[in-house]
Amino acid sequence: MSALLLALDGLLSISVVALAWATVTRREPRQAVILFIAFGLLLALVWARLRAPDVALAEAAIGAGLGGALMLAAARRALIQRDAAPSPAPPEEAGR
Amino acid sequence: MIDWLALSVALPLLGAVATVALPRFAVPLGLAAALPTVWAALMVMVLVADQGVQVSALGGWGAPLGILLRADGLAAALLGMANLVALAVSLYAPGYFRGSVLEARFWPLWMLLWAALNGLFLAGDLFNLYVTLELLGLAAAGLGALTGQRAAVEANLRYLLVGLLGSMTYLLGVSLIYTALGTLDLEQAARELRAGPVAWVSFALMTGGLILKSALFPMHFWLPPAHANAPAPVSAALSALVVKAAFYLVLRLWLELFGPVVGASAALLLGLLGAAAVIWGAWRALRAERLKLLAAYSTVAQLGYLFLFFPLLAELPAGTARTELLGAAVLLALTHGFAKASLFLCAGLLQKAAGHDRIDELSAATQALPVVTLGVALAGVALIGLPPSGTFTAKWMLLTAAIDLGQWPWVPVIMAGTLLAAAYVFRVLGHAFASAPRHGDAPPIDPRGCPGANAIGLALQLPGLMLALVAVLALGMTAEPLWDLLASTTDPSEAAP
Amino acid sequence: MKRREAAITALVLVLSVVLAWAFWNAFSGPTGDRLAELTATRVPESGVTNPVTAVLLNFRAYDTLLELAVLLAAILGIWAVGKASPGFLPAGAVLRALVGLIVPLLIIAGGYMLWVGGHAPGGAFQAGALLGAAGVTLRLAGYPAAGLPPEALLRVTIGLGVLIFTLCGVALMALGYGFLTYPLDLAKWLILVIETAATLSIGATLAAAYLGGRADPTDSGDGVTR
Amino acid sequence: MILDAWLPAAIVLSSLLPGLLIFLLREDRQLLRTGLNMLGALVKLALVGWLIWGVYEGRVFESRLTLAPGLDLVFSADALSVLFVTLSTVLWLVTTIYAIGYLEHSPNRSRFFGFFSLCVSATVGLALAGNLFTFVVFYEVLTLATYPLVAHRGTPDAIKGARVYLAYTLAGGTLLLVGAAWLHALAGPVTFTQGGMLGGLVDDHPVQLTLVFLLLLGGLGVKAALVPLHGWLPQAMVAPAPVSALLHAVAVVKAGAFGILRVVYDVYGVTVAESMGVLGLLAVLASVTIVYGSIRALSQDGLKKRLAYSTVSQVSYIALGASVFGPIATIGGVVHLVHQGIMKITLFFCAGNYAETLGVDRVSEMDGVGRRMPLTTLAFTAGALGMIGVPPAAGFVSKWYLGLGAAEAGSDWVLLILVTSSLLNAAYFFPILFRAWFREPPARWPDEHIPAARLETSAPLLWPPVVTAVLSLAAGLFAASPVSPLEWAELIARREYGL
Amino acid sequence: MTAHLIYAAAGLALVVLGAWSFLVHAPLLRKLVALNVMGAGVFHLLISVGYRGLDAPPDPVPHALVLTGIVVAVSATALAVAFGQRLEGSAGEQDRD
Repeated sequence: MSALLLALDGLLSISVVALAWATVTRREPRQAVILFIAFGLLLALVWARLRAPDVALAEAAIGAGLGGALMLAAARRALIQRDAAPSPAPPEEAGR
Repeated sequence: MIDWLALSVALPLLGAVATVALPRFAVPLGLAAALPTVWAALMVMVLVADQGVQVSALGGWGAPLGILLRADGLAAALLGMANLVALAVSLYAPGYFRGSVLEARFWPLWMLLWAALNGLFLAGDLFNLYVTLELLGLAAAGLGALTGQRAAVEANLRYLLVGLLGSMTYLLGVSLIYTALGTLDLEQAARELRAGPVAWVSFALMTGGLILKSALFPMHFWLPPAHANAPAPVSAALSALVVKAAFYLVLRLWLELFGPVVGASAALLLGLLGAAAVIWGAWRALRAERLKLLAAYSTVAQLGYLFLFFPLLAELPAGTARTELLGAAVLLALTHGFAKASLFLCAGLLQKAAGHDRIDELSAATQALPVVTLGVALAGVALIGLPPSGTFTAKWMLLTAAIDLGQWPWVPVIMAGTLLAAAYVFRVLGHAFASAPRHGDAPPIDPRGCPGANAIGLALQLPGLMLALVAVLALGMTAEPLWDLLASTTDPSEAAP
Repeated sequence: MKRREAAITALVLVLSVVLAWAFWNAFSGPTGDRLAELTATRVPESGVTNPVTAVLLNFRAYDTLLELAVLLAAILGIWAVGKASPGFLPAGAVLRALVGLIVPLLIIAGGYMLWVGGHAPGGAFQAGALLGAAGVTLRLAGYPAAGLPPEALLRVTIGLGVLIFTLCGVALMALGYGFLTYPLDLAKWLILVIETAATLSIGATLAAAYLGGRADPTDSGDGVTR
Repeated sequence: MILDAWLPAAIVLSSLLPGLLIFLLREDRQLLRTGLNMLGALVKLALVGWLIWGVYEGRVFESRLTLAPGLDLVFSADALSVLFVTLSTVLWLVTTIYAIGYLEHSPNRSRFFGFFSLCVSATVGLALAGNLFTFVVFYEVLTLATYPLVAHRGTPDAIKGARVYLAYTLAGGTLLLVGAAWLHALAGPVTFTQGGMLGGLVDDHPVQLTLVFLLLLGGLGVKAALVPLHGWLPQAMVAPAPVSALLHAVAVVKAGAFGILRVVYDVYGVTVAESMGVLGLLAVLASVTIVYGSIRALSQDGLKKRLAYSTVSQVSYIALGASVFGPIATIGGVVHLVHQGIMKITLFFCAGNYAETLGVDRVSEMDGVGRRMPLTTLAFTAGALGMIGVPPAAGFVSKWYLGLGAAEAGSDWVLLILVTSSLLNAAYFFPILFRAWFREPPARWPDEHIPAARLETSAPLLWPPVVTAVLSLAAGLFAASPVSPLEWAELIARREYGL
Repeated sequence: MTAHLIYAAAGLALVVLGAWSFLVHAPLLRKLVALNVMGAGVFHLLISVGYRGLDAPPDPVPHALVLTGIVVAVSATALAVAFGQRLEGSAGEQDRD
């Protein structure tokens, strides 16, 4: 039982990290955000497993849900704008 | 029972809500909240001076279950400074924004920023500090981008992202502390933290995050554009208070939590970064073409000075000498707070009068507004560190300590920083004297060729001048009580024999 | 550029080792219980039985108050910078039909979440999030205001959480209990009142944040400081 | 007595407060501004009189303000500070009258007189400084207060001159600051003490203390215009004549020289300084400066520039006096602090008069000015002869004591310097005197502002140089009287050498 | 009992991934996603710190902290998105000075 649970924990952890990897390495913003939402939902599931249902609910609704929706909208806008303008818009250099 | 500590945070929060709800009455409501807030903060200062450290257990639970607000001498000193500067900004803002759509947008964010500052100075809980830091960062970014102009938004987006990275890093450090010690209370954590990987890594994480937020070299890149492109009252608050708050936290954490356990090499690193900041910031300020950009780079340099204190404090054993030097560090921070706020407020008026803030074309504006120019001059004296400003006293003590402890390399840094500061300040002030000559053939400059100047009343000029006077005279000549106030600073290494 | 990326990667790898080392030390320390037991023994004094709600709205209520202020700061910042622009694809007829079903459901679920938070998973944030989700749904279905109240009322709503929370705190202080110190017999109701206000604020703020743009009575779209 | 603790501070405030009030005045409130100026100057004079009387009575005056733990702002009065305070106070009064006459019709007068008062307050503050920290504070304030005066005219030249002035003096101030802080770190608060305050510390840190001496000398040498730190002084000549008087006679240059005296006598102590061997270096620097300044003065056609180089040379007599070990040389150096001040201010007043009245500002334009402006030229002649050291003028007394002291100390080469310098002095002053008295005046003056009426120029311009010329003659003629600067200098020397 | 260690390790991995992505990727959205992943990592770590096995009730304090953190993170994300949108909206527009 314990070993099985441990295997499950390991599997969950690996999938969370793998999903995160997929999220941060995806170049296309809209897909990245969709992956991020999926990642958030999976994380919520894991947190439920860790006996944190309050936080799991909040993550699903706020973190993945609304945060994802916000970024998704932004990604769509970026897409629309890029399609509208034939010349590529200057990249959003946010960092240095 | 009046809990002045809680009120210093609660009153500006109420002000924020009121100004959100009734934007048409933002100015009277904002001022109505500002005055009692300042009063509450000053009461905290008086209480600390009279009775020593003040603690308020919010919710009545006490640590570690609940959150404590704690005011010791260090907190009280910065709280007092921040609130006086905030008062000046609040009195200046209505005149500055008059007739602009920005007025209604400014006040709620400003009150939130104020609440965050007071909360941060008084916080005694590591996670609560994270929340106040985030409130500070978001309110500051919102204020910085108030005009909606592209350059401002761009700079503040960068500030926001860097700030987020900083606070996430900080939070990771807090998680580490909680994992190891099972408490979030600063004082309890300080009692239980031992030298070891947890202490070192949490120090690196928390201080690293805060360094991002306090714009210590080489993490300063976000500051100048963000501070230079904001409206003047906002720049004043950002440059004088917001980065100072992050520095305060580094100092506080180092004094209480990490100083005794992480060793001198970390402090040396902070000092080296500070030294680089002094030179680099001052050099860039000298090369700046715009007055507000100059002021912003000067902030980078002045923050550098503050970090020079760390390697010296680290080497001093707890006791009188260390408290005296700590007082010098705080004096420097306070003086810079007043002086930099004054400089930005005055720069805002020159910009209003001239329609721009290009330094080389400010002659007419500086001469049309002598009171403002006097403010710039006095603030400049404090920034250079000439007597009779508080900076001079602080620098004298910094120099003496550096020589006394044999840490010679800081001496040329301080000298070079001072001379560079003099160069950039007088680059501006020179224009106040360039005028129509009696002999010679320089083209005359007509002060009246500056139409914006007439619209600027004395009431708008006074807050900046007052702040400069505090920096130069009050903190220069009558700063001694500061050391009495700081005597009630929590310094666990001092309590332990 | 490649070199920089490699340097960062190396740095981050070092960082991960250091972090793992430190956390390993932290976990193997003596304080395995941390605040769990202490919290458990004090939850009965908090007026609610859900320990998370007890921490959020009683033990560490001040954090939560400031957190609501963060939310407020965010929406004010959003309003400061610009107008909303269409960030969605027009909804199809099916979605429009569904909205009539989903939105009331979300609101009812929100109300339930709020009520149940005192003793079971749930509370103001989850409830507020559901309200916000209702707003997002409306917006996606093509309702430009996303079901939000008009300007003046919206301004009151987004500040409501902070307002009620702070007023409770100050009033309790004035009555001699101390800031945010609830007397035991009132704790449950005070928490409910605060949570209700917070839920409304959170819902409205999240929806408004999704909407973006600016609630500005004097908006001219121009932010020049003159 | 409680008032004794306030007197030094009151002397500083007596010019500071009027100065601050003057800033607030509108340009056209001429009467009030003049009233405030004169009130401040007279009150200060009265207070200084009280101070002299008190010091003579042996009372101790000390005002103290604690700025930080271990950091006190101290004003106190000893014989040396009384000498300098008296000099600046008397000359300030005269200069203020002159400045009113000189500037009353130019723009920005409130600003000018405000900074003028600040400048004198700073000078008096550093004269009365009871410790090195206070000295440094007022030394820097003096820099700040003088900058606007040099820049006053606002021409590109003036701005440039002011910038050069600032660059030199602030760099010097930084050296001084580091030196002072270093000394503070070694010895604790550095209180000025007759005979020196280092005690046995020299044996512990001989190298460090030598370095500190060099830093202090570097800092003070800038204002004292020691070669090669003198570059600012000729550039600052763009300032109006009263400012030049202030720079050269009352405040700035004097502050540097006074500081050197303080450091040698009251910080290190002349015996200790001698034993460390740092006096020799000072002597060489001073000698080089004396000769170099005189040589450069020879080739200047601009009258004020020639006077400026003359200052470079003459002020170093003070440093030279400090550098030669022995009470007699000390007397010569200290008394020259006063003599050079009175003589040089006379010369600058006169130069200002020529420029203001006739538009004459070059030596080559001075043909016959003696006939057009006889009183001014008489005053100029008195000052020039004093500078050369013709007996019985004041300058002769200084040089006599310097030479005697050098002979006593066995430094014969100093005599050579003195003789060379005096010959050079003669070489650049006599041509001027010759032109002024014995050449025919031109048909038209370059730019005649003030026509010759009952007086050769306006009264506030005429009387100040006449008064100071008389003073300079009196200082020489009555050198032996008990109230002369010489007597006071002897008192100082006796105390410094513990005789 | 090692489950919490496994999850904590995953949390750290998320933090590191997020930080790395934030530093190497320039576009705003990718930075935002990275920050959110990093935040989620910290939160995940805290949740696993609170986890005390199947039999003991978990520590509610980290849960409350995470709840607060989630709301803060979403607020910051919303603000950053709005700023980014303002920049897009004016990409070609001349700026007023």
